[in-house]
Amino acid sequence: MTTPLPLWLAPAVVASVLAPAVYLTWVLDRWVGARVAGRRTSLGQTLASPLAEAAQLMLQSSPRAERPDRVTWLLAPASLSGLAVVAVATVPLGPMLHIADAPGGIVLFGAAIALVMVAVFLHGWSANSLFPLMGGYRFIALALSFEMPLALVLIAAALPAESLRFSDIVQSQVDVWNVVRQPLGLPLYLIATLGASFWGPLAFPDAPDLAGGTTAESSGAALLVWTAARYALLVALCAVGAAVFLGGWLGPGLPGPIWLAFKTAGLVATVVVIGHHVARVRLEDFVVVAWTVLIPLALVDVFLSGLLVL
Amino acid sequence: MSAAHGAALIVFSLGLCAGLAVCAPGRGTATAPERTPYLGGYAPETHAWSRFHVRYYGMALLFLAFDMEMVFMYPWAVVFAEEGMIAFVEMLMFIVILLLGILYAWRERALAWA
Amino acid sequence: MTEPLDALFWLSSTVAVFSAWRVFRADSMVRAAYWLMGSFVGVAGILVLVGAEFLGLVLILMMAGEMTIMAVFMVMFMMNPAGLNPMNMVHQHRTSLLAGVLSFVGLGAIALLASFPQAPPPDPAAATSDLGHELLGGSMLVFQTAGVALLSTMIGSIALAAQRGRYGSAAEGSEEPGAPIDEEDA
Amino acid sequence: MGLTAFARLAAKAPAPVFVARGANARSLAFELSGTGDVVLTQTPRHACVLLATGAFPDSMVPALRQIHDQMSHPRGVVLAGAHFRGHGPRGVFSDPVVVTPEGDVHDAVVVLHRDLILGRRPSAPPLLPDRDPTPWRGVGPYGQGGKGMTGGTPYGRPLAGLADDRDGLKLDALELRLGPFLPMFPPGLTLTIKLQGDVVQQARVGDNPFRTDERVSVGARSSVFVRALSGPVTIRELEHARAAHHLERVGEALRAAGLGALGERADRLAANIERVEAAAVRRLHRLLRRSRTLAWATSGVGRLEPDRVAGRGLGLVARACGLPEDLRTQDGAYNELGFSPLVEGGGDACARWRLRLAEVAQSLLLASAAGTRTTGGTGSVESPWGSISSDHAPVGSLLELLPGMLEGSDWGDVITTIVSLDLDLEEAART
Amino acid sequence: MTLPALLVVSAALFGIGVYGALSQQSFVMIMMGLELMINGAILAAGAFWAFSSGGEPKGQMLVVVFMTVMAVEAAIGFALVINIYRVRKADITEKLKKLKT
Repeated sequence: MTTPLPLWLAPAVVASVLAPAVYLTWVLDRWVGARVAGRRTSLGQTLASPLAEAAQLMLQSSPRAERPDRVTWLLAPASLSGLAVVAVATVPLGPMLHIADAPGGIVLFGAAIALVMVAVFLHGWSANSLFPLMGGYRFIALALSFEMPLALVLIAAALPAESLRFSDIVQSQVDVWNVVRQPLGLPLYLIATLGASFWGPLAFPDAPDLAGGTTAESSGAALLVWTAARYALLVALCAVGAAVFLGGWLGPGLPGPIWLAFKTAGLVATVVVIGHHVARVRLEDFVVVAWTVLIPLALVDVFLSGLLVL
Repeated sequence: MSAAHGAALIVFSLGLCAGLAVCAPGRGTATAPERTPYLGGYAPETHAWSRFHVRYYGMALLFLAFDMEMVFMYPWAVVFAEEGMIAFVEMLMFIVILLLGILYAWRERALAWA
Repeated sequence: MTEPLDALFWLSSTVAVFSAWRVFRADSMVRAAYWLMGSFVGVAGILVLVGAEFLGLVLILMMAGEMTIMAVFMVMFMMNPAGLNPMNMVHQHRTSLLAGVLSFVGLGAIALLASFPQAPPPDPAAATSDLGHELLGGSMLVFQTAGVALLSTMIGSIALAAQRGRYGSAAEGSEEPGAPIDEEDA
Repeated sequence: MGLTAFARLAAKAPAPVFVARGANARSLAFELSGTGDVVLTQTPRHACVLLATGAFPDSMVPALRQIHDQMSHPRGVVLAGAHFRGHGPRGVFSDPVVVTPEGDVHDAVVVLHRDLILGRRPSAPPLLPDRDPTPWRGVGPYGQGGKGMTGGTPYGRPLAGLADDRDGLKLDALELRLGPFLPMFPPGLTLTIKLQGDVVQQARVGDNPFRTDERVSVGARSSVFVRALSGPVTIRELEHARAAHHLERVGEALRAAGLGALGERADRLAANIERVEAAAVRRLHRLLRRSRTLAWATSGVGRLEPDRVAGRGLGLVARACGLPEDLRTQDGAYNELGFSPLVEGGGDACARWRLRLAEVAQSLLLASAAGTRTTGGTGSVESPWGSISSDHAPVGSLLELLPGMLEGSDWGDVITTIVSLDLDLEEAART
Repeated sequence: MTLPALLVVSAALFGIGVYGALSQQSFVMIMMGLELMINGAILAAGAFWAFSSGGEPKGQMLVVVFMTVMAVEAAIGFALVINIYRVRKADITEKLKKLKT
């Protein structure tokens, strides 16, 4: 079950999958935002807005903050984009189309998400400024709370597959998708997704009450990399969700990658709509709920799916 | 080493390099007031870097210990179907023991902001 | 296939050792913690190369969390955590350097001179399930003991860290009367 | 050629605007967000255009110049109804675009943004001299800023100092002066706070910049509620103004809760209050009432006990504590309309935004039923800030209560509290 | 990539860890030294598993045990640091000695 793709082709495939996905997510976010605000925008304007915004950020200067930790200041947005790319690459696109379908796929994905914590914290820390700093610290509290449920629901999905490999997990859903078999899995995974991409109700590190949080001091190209990496991360999380809970490439008629794209798009749309409708909760409350409700629920999910396998 | 890890390494480095290539050139020069951290108009009197009080240290300590459970659970998940009931019972025991820790932390209010 | 693997091994080893050395040379506590993480990532890379893929990945997963917690605790408890004022907080420098070099030379000599049993490389594909069977079979006791140890760690660390546990304030009775506490000296 | 095409593409992006508001600022919400050509930013770093509106007393000008310099290039300034005491409109900024009272702010912003991006207009140069805030003294053996590990001023600033904490761990506290141009702060508010971690240990409200000796220069307050103190005003106008005011406050609360798009919808309703359909307000009301997370995030935050607010004429804040304090009950015209005050229990931020939304609906009903009835001229009026008279501004008592409410809460709660209280410093400076 | 090469790297990590644990004054930095020593041990255990055990799963188990030890050490260590700082206001070993007299 090694990758049928030659190694040198992997970056090209990832780029050609990820770039349109990030663009479309960005468009969707802007479009839903306009709809919720009750604002009319033309389709052309909406379709052009991400490109125009990106071009504008490229033209903007990015003065560095006062005495930053220069290396991490540069490295944090770049490594977030690297991690988002790895997370996307772990998802098998079709029955014979894998980029980085590692035997320990869910561990590799988990490691990438754990390193996201490092990237976000360093992004906040490196500016030597109050608001980014508080944003970085907030993300650690958030990440320590969602990481466990995230890993647990993925383990629950690995039980029927008897493997940690994503393609085996997809294959194990030929008869019935995990979203049916493990009803607790997808909701918990979506909460973790909101946390890992710091979106909507869990958008703590970059929140408006911190004047932009970890991004408060960044501008221009660095901000563009950060924003695009966040969308890429969201796409990656949703693609993994689609593979693990919605049967990935499985589906009648159409080719596998198309099915995966549809399912991913559905999850992305859900998250984006949630982001515009659900208010941010209090971090302290979320931490308590995560440890006393979400982690036990995720464990229940693991053992229920275990019983089902037996 | 399976080729998948090689692919992961390659795409990570390329993502990282692409990010660096976009952000690195746009530094430019800035005057001291232009670099001042944004606090709504006034300049800070001290550096923001300080002994930052992590209000959730109780939860962080809990995480350190609880996180280990993952290491045991991944290989367990792989062999679960083969081993059957014994695997179920053993992991249930292990998890119940760890859940006692969360229960204790919750009762001691170690999860709330200190 | 051996050539790129060897290159990756030397790369990982360099990352592991160089980062380890930088840990004690970094002024900023956050950097020190993440240098240590870099060292673990290097070791994880070697583990992946020799076929312990699961262990390597899980080491990265664990260390990202652990080193972030390490970083924030270091920032909490170190004066001048960002290293804005360069500093040097070491004692018995010479002795420790000597001890470090001696242990390196000793262990390295064993590594190079001793003869170890040779065995064919294990099958990486079966490594994770081997570990799972071992966990539930041969090392079941170790596994359950680890559970109890982790539980006592949780309880112990929370009881130690909490300001006011069920046995009253942490400070009560543990402070020597009249002990001079000079807080500002550096 | 390629660059021009690129710039032309960039010029199509919505103009990122950072708004700096002084006293008597124009309500720009609708003018700016109407077509999606303009997006309000949280920090000057992201902005391309600085939009200053309202009267800025001298004490706010240095901060205004500072945030101007913090913007990235290319940058420009639009002044919409901005006054600077002691300076001409062009005395503070080097080359601002000045919008006349009749002019269209939205167009001015969009045109300036396009010109800046396309290079038709140079980016505004820094206003402040390029000088480090604290002289740099390299005295240590490694060239650091001072002696010891925490002493001196490394890189121009000292390090924070130790302070006691409720937790018993004595760690560094950051003493900061925040505002007056933080997006979630009301115009003019500055807070001097001591932060340990993300928890406020001590808070002090800074001097009210609008309370200057020559009050006139800050711009006469044009609010209809102030006008109603001295002469009759139709209930219709008064209640429309009240509904619009509350909707804007709800919009701010929504922005602070991360719901920027819904906040924009509230602003749009506020700007069109005279033509707005009750159903549209009801839809928003229902949506927010149903939002469990919004209630969860705000309940228990910024709680005020009824006995601390009773009898101070705090209006909505008192009614959110369950006290039916409302001057309108003593007004014959309102009694004819069958007015009875709405109350909400709890006294927290959640009760306040819920009550605000309920009062918006009530005000719209009153306005449509009022016909030509008038009120006012009696010397005291029930305003959105409470019962005001020529010598009583209830916001002052809120500002006194504020530090006590903020101490011990984390930064998210601080913003939730401030946004829920409607601290209008200009109103506080009226008396 | 041979067993001796891996063991030399592991010895280097262990040696740096010993140096750090002995030379640092701050508690947390001492813990970093200890973790580095465990890091070396993990690498050695992995190396033996790969090159001279023939895939005996006990070798992997040893690595897992080392990781557990590290987590336990970190959690208890940090809790102690908090406690000592709270009670004695000490963050480096010298201060503790001074107070003990």
